[in-house]
Amino acid sequence: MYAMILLQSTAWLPEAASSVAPEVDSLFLFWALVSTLLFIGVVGAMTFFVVRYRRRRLDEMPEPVKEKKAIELAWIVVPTILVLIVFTWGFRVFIKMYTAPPDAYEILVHGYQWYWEFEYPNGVKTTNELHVPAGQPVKLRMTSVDVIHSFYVPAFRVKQDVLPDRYSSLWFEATKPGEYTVFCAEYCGTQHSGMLAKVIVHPREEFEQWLENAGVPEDMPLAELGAKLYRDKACFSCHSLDGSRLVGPTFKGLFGSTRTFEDGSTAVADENYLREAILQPGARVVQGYPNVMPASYASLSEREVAALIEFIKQQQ
Amino acid sequence: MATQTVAATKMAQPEINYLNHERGLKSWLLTLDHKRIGLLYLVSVVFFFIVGGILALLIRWELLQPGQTIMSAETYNHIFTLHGAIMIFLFLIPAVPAVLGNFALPIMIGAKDVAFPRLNLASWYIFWLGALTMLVGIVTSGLDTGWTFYTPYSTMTSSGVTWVVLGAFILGFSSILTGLNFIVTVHKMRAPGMTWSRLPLFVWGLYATSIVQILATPVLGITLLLLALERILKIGIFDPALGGDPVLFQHFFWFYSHPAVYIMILPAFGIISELVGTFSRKGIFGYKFVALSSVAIAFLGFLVWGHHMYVAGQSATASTIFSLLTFLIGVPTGVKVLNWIASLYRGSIWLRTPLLYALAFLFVFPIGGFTGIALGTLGLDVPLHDTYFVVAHFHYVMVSGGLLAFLGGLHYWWPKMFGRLYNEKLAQLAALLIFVGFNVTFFPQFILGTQGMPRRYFDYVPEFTLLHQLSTVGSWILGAGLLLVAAYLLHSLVKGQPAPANPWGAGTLEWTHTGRIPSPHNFERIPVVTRGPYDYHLAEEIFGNGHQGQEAAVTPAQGQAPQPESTR
Amino acid sequence: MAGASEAVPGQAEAHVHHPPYLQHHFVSAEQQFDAAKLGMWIFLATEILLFSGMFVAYAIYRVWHPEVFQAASKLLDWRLGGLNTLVLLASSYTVALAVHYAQLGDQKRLVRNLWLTVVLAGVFMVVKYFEYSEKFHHHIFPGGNYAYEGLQIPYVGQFFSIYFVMTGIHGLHVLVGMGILAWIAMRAQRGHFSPEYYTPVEISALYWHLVDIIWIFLFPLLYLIH
Amino acid sequence: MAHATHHIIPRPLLLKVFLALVALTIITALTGQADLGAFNFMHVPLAIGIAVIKATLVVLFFMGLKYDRPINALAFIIGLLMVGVFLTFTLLDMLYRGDIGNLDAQPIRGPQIEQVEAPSGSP
Repeated sequence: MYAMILLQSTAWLPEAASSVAPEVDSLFLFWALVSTLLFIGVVGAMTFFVVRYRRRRLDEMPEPVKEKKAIELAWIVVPTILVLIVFTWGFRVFIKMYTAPPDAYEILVHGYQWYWEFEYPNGVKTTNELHVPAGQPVKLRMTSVDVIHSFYVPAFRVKQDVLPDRYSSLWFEATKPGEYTVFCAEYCGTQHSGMLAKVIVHPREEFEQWLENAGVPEDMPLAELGAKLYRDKACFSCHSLDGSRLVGPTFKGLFGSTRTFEDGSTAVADENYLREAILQPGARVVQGYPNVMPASYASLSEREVAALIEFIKQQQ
Repeated sequence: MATQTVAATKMAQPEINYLNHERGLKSWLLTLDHKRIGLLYLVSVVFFFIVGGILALLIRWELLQPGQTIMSAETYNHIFTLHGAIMIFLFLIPAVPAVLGNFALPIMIGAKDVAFPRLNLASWYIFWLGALTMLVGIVTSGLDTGWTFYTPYSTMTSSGVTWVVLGAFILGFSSILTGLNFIVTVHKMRAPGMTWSRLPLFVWGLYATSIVQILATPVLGITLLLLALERILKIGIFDPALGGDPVLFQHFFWFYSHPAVYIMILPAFGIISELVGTFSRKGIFGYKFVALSSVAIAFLGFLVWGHHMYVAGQSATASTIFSLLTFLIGVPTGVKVLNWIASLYRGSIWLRTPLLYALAFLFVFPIGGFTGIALGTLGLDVPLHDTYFVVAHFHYVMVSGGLLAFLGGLHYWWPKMFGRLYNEKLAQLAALLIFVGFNVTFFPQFILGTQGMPRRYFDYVPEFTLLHQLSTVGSWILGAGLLLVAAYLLHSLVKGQPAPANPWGAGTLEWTHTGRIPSPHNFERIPVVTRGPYDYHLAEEIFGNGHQGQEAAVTPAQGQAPQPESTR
Repeated sequence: MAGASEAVPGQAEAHVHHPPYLQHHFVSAEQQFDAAKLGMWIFLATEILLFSGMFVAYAIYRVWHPEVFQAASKLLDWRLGGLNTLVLLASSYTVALAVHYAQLGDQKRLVRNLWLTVVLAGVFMVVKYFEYSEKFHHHIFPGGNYAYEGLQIPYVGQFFSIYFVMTGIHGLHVLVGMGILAWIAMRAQRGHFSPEYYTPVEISALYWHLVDIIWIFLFPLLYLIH
Repeated sequence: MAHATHHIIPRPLLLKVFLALVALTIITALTGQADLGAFNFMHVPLAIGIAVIKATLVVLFFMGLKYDRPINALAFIIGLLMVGVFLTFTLLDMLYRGDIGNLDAQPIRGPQIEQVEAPSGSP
C-alpha cells in the first residue's frame, strides 16, 4: 500500500502550476525511474549473492574470480552515457528556467527579515502577497535589505537567492489561477520558517482590476492604517495581540505598562518609548527577549509610525 | 606455522600488550602509541557523537508537530546549527581516520608506528583545544548561523560566531596533522614486500582521504580566519554592506566543505572493501580500480564545489562546468559499488555484524548517490536545493559513510582493539534497528523535499505533518539501536569473551601477525609481505595444512558462545 | 603471508648501533630523514593553500576594480618593499648556506649563518613595523575602518584589507620562523647536529624559503601595480 | 646514505643563485615603476613572470628540489595545482557573473564609506 503511494508521482511532486514545471517533472520522473531500476538491480544482486553464496562450511575456499575487462568497461561506459543524458537534459531545463522572455511583466521584490515586499510598476506595494496574472511571463527583480533570502515557489519549481545590495532575477509563467505558497529557502535567522508568502494568480482581467484598486487611500484613519501595517509589515510574526509570547513581547496591554530592560533600567511604555522601540529596536531591549528585531523599520514614514503607535494603544 | 610462534610465546607468560604494558592516566595522556591515540580519539568522538545525537533527537522532537512543540524558534536555530557543526567538525571528519585509521593503518602496512608519533598525539590535543574554543563561543552566546556560516548573516548575528570559527580553525590543524602523518607513513614506513598493489584497500582509502585533508583544510582555515576578521576588523571581503561579495564567501567555504564530504566518505569506502573482502573470503573485484578510484575521487572532489551554488547567483558558465564535473565524479563512485557487489559473487559469505553494516551501507549509499545525481543536475537542483531532499541526501551519504561504515569498522576491529568479543546476537539486532530506524527517519524527508519543505525550518505547513511524524518515530528507533550498541559494547569491555587473534579469518597484517591484542610496538619482528591482502588462497598460515581458519574456534555453531583461542 | 615472519635483514644490527637521534619506529636514519622531509614538503603545500585564499581574494578584487588597486598601491612605498625583498632573499641565502655547512659538519659557520638569518628576519620585521605605523598614522586601516583623507574611492578599503591580511599573516610566519631558527641555532651551538643528522636544520630551512617565496609574490602584487 | 637526498649544493652555485635573485628584484622594481608606453599592458605578466622565475630558483637550488626525491616535488606541485584550481573556478563565476541574468554583476550601492573631500597629493 505504502509502495503504491510512493509510485504515484503526485505523492512526490507538488502541484505543477507554471509553464516550466512539466519539463522539470518529466526530467524528475526519468531520473526517478532509471535510478529505481538501477537500485533494484544493485540491491537485488547483493541479496541474491548473499543468500546463494552464504558460507556453508567453515573451511570453504572460494576460487578467485577472474576479472573480466569487458564487464569493467561496460559499467564504466553505461553509467557515463546515462549521466550525460541527465546532464544535457538538466542543462536545457536550467537555461529555460532562467531566461526570461523580453515581454515579461516586471515586479520588484524586497526581502526583509522576515517578510517579503512586492512593488508593482504603478507603485503599489504589497506585503507577503504577490499578485500575478495567469498566462503571462512575470519577471521578479529581487534584492534583500539585510541578509540572504531565497525566493522559492514549489508549485512553480523556481528558486533564486536574494542578496543584499545586488539584484537577482527570476521569472515564471503561472498557468493556473489559484494560491501558491512562497517559502524563504535560505536560512535567514530566528523567524526564517515564518517568512512565508503567497502567490495569488489571477485571471488576466481580474489582475488588472486588482492592481487598480490596490493603492492605500490617503485618508485612511490612523488606527486602521496601523492594523494594516501590523499585517503588511509582518509585525504579527513576532508580536501577538492576544498576550501570547512570540519572539518579541505581545502588544496586548503594552501601552502604559512598565518595561524592564536588559541593563535593569525601567521605563513606562509611552508614545516616545514606542517610537524608539520601532525605529531603533536595539537601543533598549526588554529583559528576557532576544535583540533580533530588524532595523529596517526605520524606513517607515512619520504617519506610518504614528499609525502603528495608535494601533498598539488600542490593544488593551 | 608462522603466526603461532607469536601466539604461542604469548600463552606461556602473562601477555604484554599495548593496553597493559603501562598503566595509569599519565601513560595514556602522554602516549605516543598510535593504537592508544586511536582509542583516545575513540572516546572523544563518541562523546561528541552522543552530544550531536541528543541534539538530533531534540530537532526531531520539535518537528513532531507544526508550531512550537518543545522549544522556541531561536533555540531551534541554535540546536540545528550545533548538531551540524558538532557532527561534522567533531565527529564525521575525525571519526574514521583518527580512530580506526590511527589504530589500524600502521599495523596494516607493517610499521611499528606512524611516521610522526608526537605530531599524532599533538593532533589529539589540538582537537580538544579546538573543541573547547568552540565551546566557549557556544556557551557564552550560542551559534545560530547554520554550520555553513553564510555571510552576511554570520557577520551580523550576535551569537558566538567568532569563537566557533576560531575553534574550527584550530580543529583544522588537527585534521591536517593526521593527514600529513598518514601520507608520510604510507610512503615511507611500509614493511618489506608491502608494495602499493598489496596495500589493503582501507589504507588506500585513508591515503586518498589524507590528500583531501592536506589540500582542502588550509583553505577552510583562511576562510574562517577571514570571516573572523570580517567580524572583528570589518575587512569588507565578504560583507556586502562594506562592498564585499557574499557569493565569494560561498566559493571559499565550499572549496573546503565539498571535498570535506570526501574526507568523510573515502575512508568509509576503505572499510567497506575490508569487510566485503574478509567476510566473503575473496579478493575485491577490480582491486586496482577500487584503489585508484579513491585517489581519483579525492582530486575530482576539488572540482565540483560550485554545485552547491546553482541558485546562489553563480554564473551559469560556472554552474554548467561544475555540473558536468559532478557527473564525472559520480561514475567512479558508482563503479566502486558495482565492484563490491561483484566481489560477493561466488564468494563464501559469512553474515557477521561487520558485514551486516557493509550490506546496510551498500543499500543506503546508492540511494544517497542517486539522489546526488538529481541534485547535481542543473534543472532538477533548482526546486530541490535547500529543501529536505538535500537534508535526506546528505544524511544518506554521511550516515552511510560516517556512521554505518564507522560502526562496521568498529565491530570489525573491536576484538583486536580490546581482545574481547561482543554479543553477536544483540549486535545483529542493533544493526537491524539502526538500518530500519535510519531509513524510516530519512526516507520520508526525500518526499518532504520534493514537496517543497525547505530545510532549517522550525515550523511547517500542516500538509507535511504525517511525514515529519514518521521521521521523528524513525529517529527514536535509530536512537534505540545506538543505545543497544553502546550497551553491549560496554558489556564486552568488561565481561566479553576473550577473542582469538584472528576471529574473522582475515588476511591483513593486523590479524595475521599480531597477538590477540597487539604488543606495544605491534610486531616482534617486522613482517615480510609475500602476497596481497585478500589472497586467501595463498594464505597458508590461515588456511594451510588442513587448518580451517581461526574462526573455527569462534563459531562451533551459529550463535553459540565462542570459546577462547587456547583450545587450539 | 607464509614464512613472512623472518626478520628483516639488518634489523638486528640496527638495534646494536642505535644512534641516539634515531627514533625506535624507524628502521634506518635514512628512512627517518626521508619521512621528515616529505612531511615538511607536504606541510609547505598546506601553507601554499593557506595563502591561496588571500591570493584568490586579491585576484577577484583586482579584476573587478583594477583602477582602485592602481591608485591604492601608490600609497605603499615600493622602496621599502624592495628593501625588504632583498633582506629576505639574503636571509634565504644565509639559511641555504647554513644547510650547506651542516652537511659539511662546519659547526662554526652553521651557527653563524643561522644567527645571520635570524638577524635579517629581524630587519625585515623592523622595516615592516615602520611601514605599518606610517599607515596607521594616516588612518589607513583595513576595509570599513579605512579613513585616509588623501584617497577616498570605493573599494580602496578592500585593497588595504588584502594588504594587511596578507602581509600580516606573512609577518606572523616570519616571527614563527625567527623563533624556530633561533632554537635551531642554539641546538647547533650545543653540537646537536652532524653530517649524519641535520634534519631539523634542513626542514626549518625549507620553511624559511617558503616564507621568502610568498614574499617574492607579495612584493610585485602589492607594491608594484602600475 | 643515498645521495638523492643528501646532495650538497656547492657554495658558488648558491651565491650565483642569490645574485640572480637580487638582479631580478632590481629589474622587477624598475620595470614596475617605469612607463612602458605601448607595452604598459605587459606590467602584470612581467611582474608575475619574474616572480615565478625567482620562486623557481629558490625552490630548485636553495631548497634543493632539483636534487631531491620526485615525491617531494610532487607534493609541492600538487599544492600549486590546487591553487590554480581554486583561482580558475572562482574566476569562472566572477568573470561571467550575470551571464544568464540570474544575478547582476554590479552591486546596487557598493561599499558605504563616508565620502570625504579628496585633497590632492599623496602622503
